[in-house]
Amino acid sequence: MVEFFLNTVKPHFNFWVYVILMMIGLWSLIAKNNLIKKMMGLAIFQSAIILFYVSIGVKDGATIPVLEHYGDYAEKAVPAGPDVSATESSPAPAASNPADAFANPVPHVLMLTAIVVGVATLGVALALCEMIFKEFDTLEEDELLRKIKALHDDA
Amino acid sequence: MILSFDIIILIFLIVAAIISLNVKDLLSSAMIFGIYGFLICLLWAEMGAVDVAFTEATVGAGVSTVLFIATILNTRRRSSD
Amino acid sequence: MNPKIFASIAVVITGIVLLYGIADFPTFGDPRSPANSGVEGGAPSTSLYYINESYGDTKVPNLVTSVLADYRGYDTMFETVVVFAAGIAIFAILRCVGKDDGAVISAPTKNSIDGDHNRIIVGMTCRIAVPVVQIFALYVVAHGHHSPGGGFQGGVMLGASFILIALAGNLDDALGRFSEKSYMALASLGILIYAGFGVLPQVLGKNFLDYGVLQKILLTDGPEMARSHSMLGVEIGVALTVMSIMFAIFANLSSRGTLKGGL
Amino acid sequence: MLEQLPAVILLAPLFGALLVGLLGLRDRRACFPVAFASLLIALASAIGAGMRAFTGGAYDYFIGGWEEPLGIGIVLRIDTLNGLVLIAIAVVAVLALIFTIRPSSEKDEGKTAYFYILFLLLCVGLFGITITGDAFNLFVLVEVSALTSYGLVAIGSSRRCKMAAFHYLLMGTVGASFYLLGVGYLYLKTGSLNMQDINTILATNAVVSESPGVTTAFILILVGIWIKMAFFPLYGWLPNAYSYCPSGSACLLAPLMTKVSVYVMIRVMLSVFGLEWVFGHPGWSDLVVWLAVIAILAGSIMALAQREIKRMLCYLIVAEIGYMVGGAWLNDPNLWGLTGAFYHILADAMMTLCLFLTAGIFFKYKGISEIADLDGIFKKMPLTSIGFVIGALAMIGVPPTCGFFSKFYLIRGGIEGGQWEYVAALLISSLVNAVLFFRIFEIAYFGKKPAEGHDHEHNHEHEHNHEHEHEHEAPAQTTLPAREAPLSALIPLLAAAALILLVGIFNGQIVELIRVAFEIPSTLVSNLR
Repeated sequence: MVEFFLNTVKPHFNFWVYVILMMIGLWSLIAKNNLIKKMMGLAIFQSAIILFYVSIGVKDGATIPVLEHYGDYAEKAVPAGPDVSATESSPAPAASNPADAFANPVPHVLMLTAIVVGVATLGVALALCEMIFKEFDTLEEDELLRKIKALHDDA
Repeated sequence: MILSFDIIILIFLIVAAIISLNVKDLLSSAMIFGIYGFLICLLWAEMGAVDVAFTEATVGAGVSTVLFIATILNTRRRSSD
Repeated sequence: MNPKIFASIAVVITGIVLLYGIADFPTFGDPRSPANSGVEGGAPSTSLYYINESYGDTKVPNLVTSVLADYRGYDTMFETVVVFAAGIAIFAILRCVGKDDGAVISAPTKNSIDGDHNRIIVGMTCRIAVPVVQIFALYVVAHGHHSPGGGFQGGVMLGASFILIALAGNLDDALGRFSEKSYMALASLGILIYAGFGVLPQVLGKNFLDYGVLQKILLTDGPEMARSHSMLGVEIGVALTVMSIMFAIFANLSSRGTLKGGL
Repeated sequence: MLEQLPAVILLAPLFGALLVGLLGLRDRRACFPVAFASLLIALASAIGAGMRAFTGGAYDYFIGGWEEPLGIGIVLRIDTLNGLVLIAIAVVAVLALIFTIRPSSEKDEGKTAYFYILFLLLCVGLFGITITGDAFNLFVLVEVSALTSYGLVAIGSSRRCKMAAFHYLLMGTVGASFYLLGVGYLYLKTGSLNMQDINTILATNAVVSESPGVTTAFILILVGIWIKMAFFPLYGWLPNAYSYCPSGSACLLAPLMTKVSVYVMIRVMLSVFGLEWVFGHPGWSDLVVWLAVIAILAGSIMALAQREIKRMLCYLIVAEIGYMVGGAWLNDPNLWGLTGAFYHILADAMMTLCLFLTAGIFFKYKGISEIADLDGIFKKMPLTSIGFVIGALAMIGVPPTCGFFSKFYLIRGGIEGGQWEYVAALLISSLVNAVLFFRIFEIAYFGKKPAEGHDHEHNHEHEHNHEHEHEHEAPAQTTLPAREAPLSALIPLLAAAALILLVGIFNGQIVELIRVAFEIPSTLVSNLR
């Protein structure tokens, strides 16, 4: 058990947690009865995906992707450009690759977008919840389906 | 990135997620969801994604929670699950 | 079928598929992983390119800002459009002009514990806090080049300051400062600014969002500074849209689309 | 200036939407002209951009001028395939827009402007999805189109459309999230987001292309797109969302949303993973074709059971999606299945537009939503009926229409690929469509048998009107004298009918254009076998 944890889970701990969070979100998305609870499940589901992406970009011992936080790297980096791409293709990369000092910025950029998309979706969903409550006076899915079915039978 | 810090926050995250989904009072649930948002914001900061952390703090923990509360106050506070 | 059983089945299947994919992931935090330094056979790693070259290209030390607003500016423009579309969708769903649905919507009675004294304290605190929040938000927008922050974060904070007014006082106060007409106009204006910075280079004969050519208009020394300044302009556009829409979403949700009373 | 056209396609409706936001809220009469003008510009530039690809081959448009190294910026890629889809989207959008020219609602003034803004932004999203060459950018644009379509479904004031929109939102968000996750897995394994770059890596680097992570990525992306397009087990949201939303929205959503998702699936199979990789996994093709067979049969059978016109058409869409997914996965040596599936995207967009326009006209001007009430409509509305008959014949697959040719190519693919169950399902489904539509023709032409009882019918209509009291578009009185629909409804309908015939007659040229894009992969697949 401990060995399994150390060998399999620990090197990918973030990824395991993302799967767990995502499953919590997906389960409550399907199984919860209250529409607002469903939306919380959806929000957790989306944050799990963000956790996955951000975990991709992490580098051991790296700092945040803002150049000034690394002394005068910004000035040094420009001439060092061609050398870096040369070391990248070699089989044993030099430990002193200056790019290793910064986390990968790409997942961060992508996830900024995803977070904003998430909150936009949440807003639309909550607006729909309010309208559904106004029409049917409940937010429990089973009651809603019953009332809609009654509406259908009337027609 | 500090691995022990990372593991502790992630475990707290799972706990916060489960609690917020299982509290029957939706207002409390929304508040715990806010806690979840701040924990995840802490996690991003710890993983070096400061911009994501900043956005999460304003959007995820701030505005989302306010929107949830606005909706819950306009609908019903109790839920069946 | 019972949704709980169905949910469990769906969750187990998805979980197995996801864990199957995890098995051969690179170790967490490995700087040599494909995402962080590319793989053989493909183009050179974009991540390394951004870290090594973006300061030379744009003179913006915050890599996230330069990638967000310049290299992947097209994404960011549509992200702003997503926010705008969400706002419009919410208005379309909730907004009811002049139709007073008295039966359902009644101005919620104020809590009995929330007496006048508390309102004075909250109101005064708010009065002090809001300008500070707004100044900080503007700083976040403007300083996004050098530190974490940028249009989204600043825009959400500006929106939050108006939400704070609405929460502490009432919605009419906040709407008096930021009316429906002005938030619609500002939201459109924000995207117009962003898309405008994209179209101007087209007029000057380059591709969409190619800020470098704007040095002729912005009178900067070299295309790098033109890119840097254009990014600031773009961030301001994003901030305007996000601010207006965030406040508008709250205003509509809290008053069920009547824009009266509020919480 | 011509090389700027790919960006103009997106920018025209975007600026149109902003202009409607600024002007239309003050004066709703400004909405339609602005929207119409911007969509016409988009149509013209789509044709321009498409023609350039048809004559000169595929080309790239680098946003921001970031060309080197590949993938640092976002690239728009236009080839013959998306040239065709672009033109189809623009044509459908323009025709659907003309149909909305007379909003019958007198109340809720602001909603007209919101409707047009959402309409235009949806077009922006669909155009963007079609031409983007970046896997993550596709997600953002999918969300643009998704959020606007939730708004368009929920904008009606019928009681049930809100719940339908909520389910649509849940399913749509889960689908988009799965897609995003799949792109994340791909990014983790390849370090790239550019479709072309990913394709090169998967083709050249065997270590990456055979890893479980890439397989998982493909499964996640595929499941995400299937949810978006309402493929068989995941179709639950579609019938409610499309049948309870206002007719104006339905005419735009039904022909385009699912078809663009099918296009995305073909794009992912073709340009991201590559056909060689996809069909290199034994068993996948058979599995998906069987799923498609079930989708076709289930969709057809459920369509038979419906009483309402719109719901029947929705289940037919489910069956048509089965055609396209199955066709794309046939894996026949000459790729006739994939060709047929792609041709069917265009054909089905026109057919669905035509039929939903008819359903919209019947509902909007006659207050009819049930098949049984169509009673003698051919005499009352002869021109509408012509459009309806052409759409129905195309759906059945009668020769000069495009429906026949797409089925011809699909069946050819099925026979050459040896997937007989798919051929059988196609034929059964055509038969079911024939039964369905000839039943409607009979009611509409001869009227109902007197034995059915007039009382019952009147009762029915009465209740029916009562139910739709809350609808955004109040249906006209059912007792109106025999009167043809106005020109604003007839023009798009007859244009759609003409397009069905044109796409059918010029099928040879269109198929040639489609196969230009498949040329290289088709040799690879035939070598494999």
